[in-house]
Amino acid sequence: MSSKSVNGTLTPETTFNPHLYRKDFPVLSREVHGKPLVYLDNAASSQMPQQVIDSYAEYHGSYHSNVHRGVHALSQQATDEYEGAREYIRAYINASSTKEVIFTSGATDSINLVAQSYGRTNIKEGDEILITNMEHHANIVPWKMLCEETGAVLKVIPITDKGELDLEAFEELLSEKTAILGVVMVSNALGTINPVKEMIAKAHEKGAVVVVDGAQAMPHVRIDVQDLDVDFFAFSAHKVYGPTGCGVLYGKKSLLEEMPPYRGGGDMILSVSFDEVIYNQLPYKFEAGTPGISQVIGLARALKYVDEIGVEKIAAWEDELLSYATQEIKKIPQVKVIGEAENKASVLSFVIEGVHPHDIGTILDEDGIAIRTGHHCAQPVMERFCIPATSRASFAFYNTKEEVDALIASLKKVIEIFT
Amino acid sequence: MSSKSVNGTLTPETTFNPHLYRKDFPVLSREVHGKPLVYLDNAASSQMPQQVIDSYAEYHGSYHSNVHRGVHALSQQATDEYEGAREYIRAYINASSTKEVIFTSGATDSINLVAQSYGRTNIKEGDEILITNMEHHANIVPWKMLCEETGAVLKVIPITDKGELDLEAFEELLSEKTAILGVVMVSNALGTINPVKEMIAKAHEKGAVVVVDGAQAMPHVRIDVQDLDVDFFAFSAHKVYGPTGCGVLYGKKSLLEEMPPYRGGGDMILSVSFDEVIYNQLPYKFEAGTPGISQVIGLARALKYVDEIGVEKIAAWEDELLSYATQEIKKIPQVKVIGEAENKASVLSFVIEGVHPHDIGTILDEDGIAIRTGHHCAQPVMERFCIPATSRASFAFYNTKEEVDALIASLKKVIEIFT
Amino acid sequence: MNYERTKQLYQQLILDHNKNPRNFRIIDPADKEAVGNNPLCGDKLVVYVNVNEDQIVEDVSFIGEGCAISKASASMMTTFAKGKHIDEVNHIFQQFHDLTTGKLDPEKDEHDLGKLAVFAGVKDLPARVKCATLSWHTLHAAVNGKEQISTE
Amino acid sequence: MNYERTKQLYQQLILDHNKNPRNFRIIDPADKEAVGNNPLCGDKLVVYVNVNEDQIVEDVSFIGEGCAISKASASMMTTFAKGKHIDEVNHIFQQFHDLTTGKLDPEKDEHDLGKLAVFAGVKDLPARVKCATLSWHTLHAAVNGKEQISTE
Ligand SMILES: Cc1ncc(COP(=O)(O)O)c(C=O)c1O
Ligand SMILES: Cc1ncc(COP(=O)(O)O)c(C=O)c1O
Repeated sequence: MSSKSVNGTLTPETTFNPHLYRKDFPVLSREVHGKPLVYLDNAASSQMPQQVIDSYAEYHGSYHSNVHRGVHALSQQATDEYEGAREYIRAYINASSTKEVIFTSGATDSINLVAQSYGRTNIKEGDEILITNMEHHANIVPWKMLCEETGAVLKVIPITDKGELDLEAFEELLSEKTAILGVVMVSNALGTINPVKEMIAKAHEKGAVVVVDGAQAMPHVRIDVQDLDVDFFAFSAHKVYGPTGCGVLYGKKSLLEEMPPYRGGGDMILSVSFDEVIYNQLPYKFEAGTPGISQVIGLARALKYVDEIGVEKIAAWEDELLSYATQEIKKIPQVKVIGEAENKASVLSFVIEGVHPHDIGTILDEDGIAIRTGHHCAQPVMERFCIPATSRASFAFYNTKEEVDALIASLKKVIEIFT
Repeated sequence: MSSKSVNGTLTPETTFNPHLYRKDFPVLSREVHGKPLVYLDNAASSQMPQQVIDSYAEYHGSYHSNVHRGVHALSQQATDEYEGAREYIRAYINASSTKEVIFTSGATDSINLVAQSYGRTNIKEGDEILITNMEHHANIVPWKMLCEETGAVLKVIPITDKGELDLEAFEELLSEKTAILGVVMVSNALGTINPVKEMIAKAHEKGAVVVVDGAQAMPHVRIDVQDLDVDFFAFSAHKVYGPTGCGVLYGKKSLLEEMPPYRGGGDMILSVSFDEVIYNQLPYKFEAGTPGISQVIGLARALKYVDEIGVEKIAAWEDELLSYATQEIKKIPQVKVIGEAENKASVLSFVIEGVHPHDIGTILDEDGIAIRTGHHCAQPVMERFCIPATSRASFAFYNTKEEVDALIASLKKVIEIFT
Repeated sequence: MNYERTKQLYQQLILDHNKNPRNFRIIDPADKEAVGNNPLCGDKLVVYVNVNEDQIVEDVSFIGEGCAISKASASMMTTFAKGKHIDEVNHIFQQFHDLTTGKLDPEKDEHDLGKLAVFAGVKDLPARVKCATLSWHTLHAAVNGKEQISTE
Repeated sequence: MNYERTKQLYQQLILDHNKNPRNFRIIDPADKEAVGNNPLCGDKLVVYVNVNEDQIVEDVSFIGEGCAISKASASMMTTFAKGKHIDEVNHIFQQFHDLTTGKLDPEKDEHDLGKLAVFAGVKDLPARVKCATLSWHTLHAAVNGKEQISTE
């Protein structure tokens, strides 16, 4: 159970009022099968506040234009907002320069960029790529593909029965051969918050470059890439109240500068002739073609929304919801919680003896409760716990204790049907 | 001048009324520097009708959720709409199966997918990649990168003084060595409509695979990928009244099936263990991670908007605007039109003796007129015509003859200032 | 769709086939086998089948992990298919498919589904149609010599 | 911003430097040279510079293609820099930068820009600031031993 908040301090008795914010999210007032929607699938994708929805209408309704190459007023305004969003995001994650903030189509794209551009240039046969047993497929498959291409070897840090990384095994696996360490900051399948700062320091001692998958961390933890001293940090907008199809790769300038481009096209070049292509500076070298202008502006707006509430307050409330839900679900004897790390964020994975998660999902949906069931794109976690799938409730700051109660009540119905 | 419409028939005297549609585009009623906006930068990015803007608000306001993996109602609805959009787009371009419709982040991404996945597997030293002198950087740089990696040779089809492809040279350059032909359907710098259907047939005779860059063609030409018999066809949503950060790659199933994945991650796999990754079927094999759900839905909505007007009517009106603008601009002796192909679509590129396009753009902007100036990401075209840049007015169906008049009047002011 | 209907659907299936699936075993060696994947829920099942010269399904079985709907469906599929001619199996597969996607109404339309008609309720659970049809698709693949199928 | 202001800005510059750019030539060999790119408009210019032991710019010139603003700015930059100490050039570069980005108001703030103050109007044309400063950035790069710069 989560005794510590995601920011490491004890959870205070909070006076956070989610109803203050629920009204910003139009979808939260809808009904499903005649019942009020209880949206507990935030780890898959969070909902969007009206403020972000409006930023889209405003962009397309008043100043949409292609960026970077126009002298006219609309293009200038779109460019200013797009680059302004980059600066906002830079400050939000405390990158030292906007050159280090690259826009991608999502966390998956960000990690692939590193695997393709950094990986294919720097990794050679016999090198080791160290990841963990709790990675999302987005932080497994690109490395598997790279290993197949280069002859590098994939090594995996095991997880304990509680769902924490086995840090002793990590230290044993880490060696001078480790070229890349890939680690998820917050596990989407287990909720575990990994001690990435310490792991980065240890990896750096051995000369490894560290890629942190921050997709689940962004909505819960205040990220400071310089404090973490992380080399690459990836996240998606749609998991932090922003749009789909948009993500960020933070990378250290010194690394990015040496890397070849990822995709070729407009905007990523200084000049093109059939004999010679001169690539553009950072961050444009990695942003070929017309970027996701409205998405980037929407992401900055979403982060501003989060920042106005305060990510620490958000995390504290999510912790309180998680503690409460964990306590209540454990009262149901047939339920087994999967992932009981000391340090955990807003994800409650569980199985019910004799009932397949898919059936749980269907029956809960009849009550308007949206949870995710399946392998959560983390099959190795499922294998580790010898289960085909779990049911997962994941909380956002707009969730309430009443919604937790609805979840528990509906789970009791499931058990009633199945016994 | 354009004597034929883009669909090959003579331009009829049309009764098309752009004002019927202007009201759908909120941005068109804004002012710039106190003057009504005259938006003639449609080839860079088109504007978005309220219907598409609304589809975004509706999606995020009532059924946003991650797709494909959820059993709950929202996820099901989002999946249905997302896959419904794929089916809409399949029918729109007449692909034979939805397996052939892959969503990307834009035309640039689509072409890079082909270069990376098809190219790196099939192209070897000594193979030739044939492109044209009027390609956009998006259809040059990925091939340059591929040539550098594989030792293949880039060959270039020259263009005539009128701005048409030199088709005799094309036939001479085409040979059994030609592995890939990359050709733009409508040139963004010159407006030229290339005879891609005939070129595809000739290329196929030699066993080459053909990649058509359809970014500029989509808003003007009804695409039938089966009739064209094209192997790969790429386009962007934002050039056809849809959202930024979204594009399509059409590919023949037989080719796509043999190709390795492009990016690794969730959704593009059937199963993942650390020993083995089994990739998913088409089209998912090429769609790693959470896709641009709202963007794809928006693209389908935009195409529906176009289809409701009728792309043939749109093309006819744009032709009429282009003819009128061409006729009027030629009355200004200092102006030289760049690109005078017989078959041309809605792009008017020009230079004014002694005046740099950049200065023209600034002075026009003072009058609220948005045109693009520069190399239009087609530097080889500029080199071919020995100019550093052009000014480009590009028309959409919502433009009017009065707007053409405003353009002409403002150009006269430019000349007044500079002489 | 309502809670009572879901409850009913589940109870009818569960009382029997989910808890005690029929033909839940490996045939070794089998003439044909195929693996069916449902990436949506991470389910996987293997269908084994022996078909004789007269195109009659002599034996059929399955193993694997699955939700109640897919397990009950696989179980009922095996009891149905055993002893039938391949053509008849294909015919029923088509009807079953129409049933679960709402194209066939067992109350109104003629059909030969017998007990399989209990799966009619699945049509109101669009996310679960694939669970109900996975075993049938896999059987079909096995008989036609394919080794892997996926419902996505 | 209004048409009259743009017209004025253009006329003042064009009447002189755009049509008859000063020091529009190659210095061969030059102590230092650098290429400046403005990918926005596809412009490119080369700045050549000879600096003597006392850090005085002995000669400076440019060639290339550019819009009226960048050409006039480059021309005036060369006439200004010639004969000046590097420190002074850097000092004026800073002031010029502030002027074009609106941080320095030539009517109110103290400055040493002389005729260069005509570029104040550029601050209302944000897309053109890079045109006005390209030659200065390129000179700065040349003096500091860089070979390529880009304003984007
Ligand atoms: C002909 C052509 N091809 C490709 C592209 C690239 O499209 P995008 O920037 O949307 O990837 C463009 C647009 O800039 C274009 O005009
Ligand atoms: C931990 C983690 N990493 C990576 C991803 C991939 O993000 P996306 O699908 O937005 O690319 C996800 C989300 O599915 C995730 O939870």
